[in-house]
Amino acid sequence: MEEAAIRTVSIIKKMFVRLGILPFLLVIALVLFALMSDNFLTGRNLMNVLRQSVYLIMVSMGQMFALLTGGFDLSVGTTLAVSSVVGALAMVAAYAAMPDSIYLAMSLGILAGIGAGTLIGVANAVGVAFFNVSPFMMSLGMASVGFGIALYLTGGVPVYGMPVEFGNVFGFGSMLGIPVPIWVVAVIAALLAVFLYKTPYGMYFYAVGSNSKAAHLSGISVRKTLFLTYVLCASLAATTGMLLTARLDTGEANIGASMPLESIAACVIAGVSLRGGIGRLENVVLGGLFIALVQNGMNLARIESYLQTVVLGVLLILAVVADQARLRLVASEKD
Amino acid sequence: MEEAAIRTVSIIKKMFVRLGILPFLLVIALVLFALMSDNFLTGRNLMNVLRQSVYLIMVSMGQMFALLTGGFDLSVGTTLAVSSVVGALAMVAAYAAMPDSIYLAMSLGILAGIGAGTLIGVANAVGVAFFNVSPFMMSLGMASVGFGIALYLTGGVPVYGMPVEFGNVFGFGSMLGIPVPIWVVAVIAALLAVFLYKTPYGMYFYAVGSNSKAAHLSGISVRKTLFLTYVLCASLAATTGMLLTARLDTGEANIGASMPLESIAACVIAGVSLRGGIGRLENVVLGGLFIALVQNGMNLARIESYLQTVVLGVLLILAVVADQARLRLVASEKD
Amino acid sequence: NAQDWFPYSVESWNPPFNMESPRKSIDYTPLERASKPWEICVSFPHMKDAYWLGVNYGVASEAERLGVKMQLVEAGGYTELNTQISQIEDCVAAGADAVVIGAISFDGLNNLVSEIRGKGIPVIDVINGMSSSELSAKSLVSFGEMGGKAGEFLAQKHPGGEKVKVAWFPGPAGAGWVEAGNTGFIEGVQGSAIEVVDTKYGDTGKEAQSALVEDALETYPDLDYIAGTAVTAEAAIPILRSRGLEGDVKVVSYYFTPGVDRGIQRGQILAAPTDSTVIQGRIAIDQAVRILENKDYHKHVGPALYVVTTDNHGDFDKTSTLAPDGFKPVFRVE
Amino acid sequence: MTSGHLIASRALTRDFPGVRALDCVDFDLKRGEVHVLFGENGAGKSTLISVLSGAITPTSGEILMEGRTINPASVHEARQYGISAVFQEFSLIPELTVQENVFLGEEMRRGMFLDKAGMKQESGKLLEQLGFNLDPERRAETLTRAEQQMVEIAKAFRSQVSVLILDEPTASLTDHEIRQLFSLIGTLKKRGVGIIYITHRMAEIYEIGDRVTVLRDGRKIETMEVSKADDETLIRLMTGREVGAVFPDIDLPPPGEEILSLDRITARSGAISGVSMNLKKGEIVGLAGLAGSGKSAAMQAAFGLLPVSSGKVTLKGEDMTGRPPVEMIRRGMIYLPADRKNEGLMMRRSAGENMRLVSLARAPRQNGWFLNAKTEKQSVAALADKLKLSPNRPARAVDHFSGGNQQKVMLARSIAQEFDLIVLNDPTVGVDVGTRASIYRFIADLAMAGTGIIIISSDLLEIIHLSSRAYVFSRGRIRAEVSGKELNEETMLTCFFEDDRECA
Ligand SMILES: Nc1ncnc2c1ncn2[C@@H]1O[C@H](COP(=O)(O)OP(=O)(O)OP(=O)(O)O)[C@@H](O)[C@H]1O
Ligand SMILES: Nc1ncnc2c1ncn2[C@@H]1O[C@H](COP(=O)(O)OP(=O)(O)OP(=O)(O)O)[C@@H](O)[C@H]1O
Ligand SMILES: [Mg+2]
Ligand SMILES: [Mg+2]
Repeated sequence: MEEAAIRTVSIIKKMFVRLGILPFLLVIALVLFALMSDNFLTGRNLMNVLRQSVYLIMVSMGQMFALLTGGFDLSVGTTLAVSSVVGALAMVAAYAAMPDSIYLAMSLGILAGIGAGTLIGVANAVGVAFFNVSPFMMSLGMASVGFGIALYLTGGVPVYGMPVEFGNVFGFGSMLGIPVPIWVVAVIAALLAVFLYKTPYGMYFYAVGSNSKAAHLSGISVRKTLFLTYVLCASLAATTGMLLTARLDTGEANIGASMPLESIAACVIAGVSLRGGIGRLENVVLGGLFIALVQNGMNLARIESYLQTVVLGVLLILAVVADQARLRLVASEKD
Repeated sequence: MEEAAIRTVSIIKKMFVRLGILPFLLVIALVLFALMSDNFLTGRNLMNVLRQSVYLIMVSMGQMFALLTGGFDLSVGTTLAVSSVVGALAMVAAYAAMPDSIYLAMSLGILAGIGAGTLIGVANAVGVAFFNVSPFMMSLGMASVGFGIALYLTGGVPVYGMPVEFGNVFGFGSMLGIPVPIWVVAVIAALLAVFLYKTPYGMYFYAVGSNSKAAHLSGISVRKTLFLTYVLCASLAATTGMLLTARLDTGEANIGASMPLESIAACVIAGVSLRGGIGRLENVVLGGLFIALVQNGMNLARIESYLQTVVLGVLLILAVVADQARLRLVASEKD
Repeated sequence: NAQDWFPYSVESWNPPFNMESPRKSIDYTPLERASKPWEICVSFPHMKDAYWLGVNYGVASEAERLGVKMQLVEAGGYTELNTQISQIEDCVAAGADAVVIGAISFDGLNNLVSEIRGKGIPVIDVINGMSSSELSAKSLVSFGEMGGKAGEFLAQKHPGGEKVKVAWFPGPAGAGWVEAGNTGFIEGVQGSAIEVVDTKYGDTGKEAQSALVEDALETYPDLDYIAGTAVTAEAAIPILRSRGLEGDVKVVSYYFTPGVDRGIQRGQILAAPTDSTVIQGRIAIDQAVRILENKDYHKHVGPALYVVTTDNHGDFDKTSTLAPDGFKPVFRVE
Repeated sequence: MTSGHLIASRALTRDFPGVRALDCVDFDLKRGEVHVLFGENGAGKSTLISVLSGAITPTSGEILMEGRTINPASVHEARQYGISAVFQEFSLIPELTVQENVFLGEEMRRGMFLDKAGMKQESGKLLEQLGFNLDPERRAETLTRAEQQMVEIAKAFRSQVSVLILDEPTASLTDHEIRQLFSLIGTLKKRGVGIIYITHRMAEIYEIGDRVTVLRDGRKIETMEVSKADDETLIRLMTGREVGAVFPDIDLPPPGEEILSLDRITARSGAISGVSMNLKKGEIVGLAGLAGSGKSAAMQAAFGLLPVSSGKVTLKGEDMTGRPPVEMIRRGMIYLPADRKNEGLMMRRSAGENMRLVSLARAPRQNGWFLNAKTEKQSVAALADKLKLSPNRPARAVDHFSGGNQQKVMLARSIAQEFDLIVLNDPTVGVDVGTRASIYRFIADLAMAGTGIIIISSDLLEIIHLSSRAYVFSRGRIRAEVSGKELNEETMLTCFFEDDRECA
């Protein structure tokens, strides 16, 4: 009996070391919220959580690249807004011009939106890679610029008039019983994982973030890597913008304001280092999921709003404290 | 003639190298706005700008310490709000209890406010210095916790009922023709400058931020230094919170939301490195002043709100680009 | 007594959901009591100012009076549309029988509304307005009319003659209610002596509005009016006092909060229209219960707007608009 | 004329802001030769090879490869020409494993994807060939300086090269690893590879060099056949003056009372176990051993840097087990780490600030509170003079000094204030002969004045010549204590290896 217990503890410890704190936190959260609310642990609600988390997960994956290279992208929120506004405007215009070719209009709109959002990334990339501007400042500046543009384009009024099919497919559609946004994030996450872990380029992000001089001396183009980083991050945010637009059925300049900090938080509790060079994609996905799950669970458990703010803050801190403990364990395991 | 021109250029270049980009930007901004608005370059308005900039400058000085040690404080905004709310509540209570001793009630309120704000700093400090939590996460978490508390205390309703003397003295009062808030920031800045440059402890912040291992090996207590950093930063933000409360005449939970990013921006355009170890107090003061000046100037020049957002973003980026150029010059001058 | 707030004089639009429709005044009388403790979910953009605290007071006390359960969620700000949607989804998942929404976006929640309606759950639009045609009922007045009322108030004071300069502070750029208020205000002052010399958007944090007001005073030394959000009006008071401009520059708000109330009482603020926030909240809950119980209900009602000024302040019943002093937010009514 | 040369530079010039690091240098390398670059710290050696290997671009001048002008714009491009370099400044990514680091920037692929299995196999083979005992799966951040050096070397050997550049590859290696490296260099030579080799250890020049080029102040002074060179000539060419013997005569008075003793110290990490040793006033004690043998760990444990699981540390009669560095420093012990970049220096701050770092808290104050700017400046200037900092500009960021001068800046810490016990971990890594002589002189003076000194070194000669007593470490234990006549290379080397052979 006792031996079995010891073995279990040691297995748990090993899993803790290998998988990180997040799977445990997720399980704890699941159990707790299931106890607190009958409606939490239903298939419907779990699907609901998954779908809600898609947007944060997408943006966080992009943010992870910025963090890996030792930077930040504070403009992800604006990128979301710009792509939403531009995408919607373009789609509305295309749809009006050719009301019959709905799918063409949709494709044009999506392209325009993702393109516009990605342009912000290109601006960031140029600033960071070529003018050596600190990513913090560059992306903060671009966030301001982009927001101004989005407001200017719309006058603050939501853009409506997109074909309903857009919302029906990308916002509310589902395939094999699983909502389309989840498919999208799953496919993108898989592609990114292959890119990051199975091709040589993936390692370059780690190398640049960890020691850019060394990366340079090892024959890696630091500039190209940084450039790619910010373009990639923005294009992910822009794609999220379009998914969100489909969900909202309108182009909105006022979305995404909390994304920069929330996506960084999702990365950090997933163990991504703000000093660059450390972080794993699968953990970031779990990080985004965790934040969404906790928010959903607290709503279902009817925890009052002010308290939710406090609880979320405390949880973020505790997650990091626990991860510190894990790192110490990791160190002791290795020796 | 030509020689004089060359000499002027060389003097300007020297000043650029020594003083940084900010004085030049300030002068350019002054000239531009003076051309764009008749009301800008009046003594009254300049005093106005100076007074408006006090709050950002105070917070930025604290933020600088966090950045110097290689950290962040994202909770400065919340600290402002908490100190404002708690300070106002305490002052109102004290005033109601003893309507005759106005100054005692004021002092109690101020102490309570600064104390409450500083407590957030203590929490940050414990997390960062003792539990090794990344400052980003720690202060982001505390920002959420503190905001929840401030809202809980007030329900978002401003706290009314402080003695008018409080506003009259600390919000609108002046001494020798100079507003009290300016005096306060001047005295605090002077004290901080002495602390940072004239005592051995100042160097500790730079050392911890530059290379904490080296600092540790050199007999500097990294923990103590980090602890002091976050407490100092929060107490400055809390003091700002009380000054602002005096100015607004009410305790508000909804102030300071833009402070974290704005204060970091003020530091970064002042040349403070986000990697720690580099930055000068006097430049940070100018950085805060510059941001306030630009905002004021654009308002007076009647630049449209949307455009202001864009201009501010572009300016921040340009300031950093220009500073990069300066750094290159600095290197050549020093060698 | 707040318990018997009714009958209350409101306007009703018919056909509903169109602000252009002809409206008629009616006396609104709510149900005595609900037949069973329905679970009603209420979603707000945020719960961080006194305006929404008033609505909160309305929905909470009406839920209590009717004997239904209420769950309140708030998204944390006008930039959090996505959060609001998630919260409402969560609310429905948690078993709400009806949903009352103070919307962040005019159009952005339409999909959600039809999804919820598809499940047979009634959706009531409160305060802010949504464009969905599938709403069950609306309890609101348009913010455009609020801005309009404020504008008309000024226009009436200065119908002609020498130009009167007004600096206008509608609130944060891009928010739906701000843009609506802006449009209404501009229309309201049309054709009068009022000249809107500047429109300055800005966050409704008091420090942000303070700086905007100060800069406006520097830009326009001969300013006559400051008009804008309640926060602007509150922020302007100490500034004007310190500059000795009290009375020279007058202040008008385009909605009502406790601070505005104090200001009007003390003569520091000239006027503000009230939309009877508390009543809007109460009616929304009553509408929800009526729909759930298959009783007759008015599809589209809103309290009549009127302007509270220093002159009529004495007659003004605060309980229709403001939460009582010391009221703490109520997120749950059992 | 150039056709006989593998790679050559013509009038190569490189300016750094305010410094001309290379001044019209003509240099050439033949096939199958080892060409040694020799010169003082800051002479421009690293700059020359950085330009040749594409890490930086020259201000003017050209680079020829087999007579053809090439101007590599990046390390990547240079590698296309078969030029590969081990830089003085390590270029390892701490978060990546040894094997990933070895192939970084030149990964093996299968189609679009990484060939992880292939790389694992190759890196294992490569390390074995080089005789480096390293686990390819270890993360680079856990490596000691010496181990990092090994990975760097492995990196340079990973692909077929025609020009191999080694910038002080042996600076922290011990004899054992150096032998392996040299035999590998021999093999490459036979294959016709040209090798540029930078070192400050003169013995190595004669051992593997064919020709030697001496640089001074960015200018080429002379290129000569190694067979015609000797210490005296080389040093004269290098410094432009006569320098006496490198190692000073040390005549220490009999040791005084005990300053430090370790009693059966075992580190929690297991890096050392049961280490007992001591040091008396006015003694110089050497710690020798292979890389990873625990010689550094012992002193780190004593200084409070490594958690100790058992044993006792006594400093000047006081039990100081597990006390943090702050307290050790306050009681008169200072430890100067080997890894100056990661553990020693604030790279972006000025040299002056770095020199004064340890003594800040004890600096003379005005009114008991404030630093005295004037005396601070004077003492920094005095330190810079004493250590012959070059260029003598203490306000310059440490980053911008050459490696040897950075080392001096760190050394300055130990004399910025009086200490009873100074522990120096590889104090002359990358320091030129002239400076080394002055550092040794300076250590000797300190010891004669009664300071206790412990030198941890990978350079056995250093230990033999300076110390009066030495401990030899092996696998985390003290294998021998040697003094007097036994203090010679032969005896000590036998103790380096863990086998049952008899050892002192
Ligand atoms: N990045 C840099 N910025 C400014 N100056 C530099 C830089 N790198 C090198 N220098 C200067 O160039 C000169 C030559 O330096 P280099 O590193 O080539 O010397 P070195 O011969 O390799 O010395 P060492 O033996 O100490 O390694 C020195 O004066 C140094 O200060
Ligand atoms: N930070 C660390 N993490 C993990 N292992 C370490 C660390 N530092 C040292 N070690 C290991 O501890 C053992 C002793 O290291 P130590 O630094 O004392 O060796 P050393 O003899 O000084 O070697 P070197 O000459 O390489 O510095 C080695 O096996 C080394 O790999
Ligand atoms: Mg060198
Ligand atoms: Mg060592």
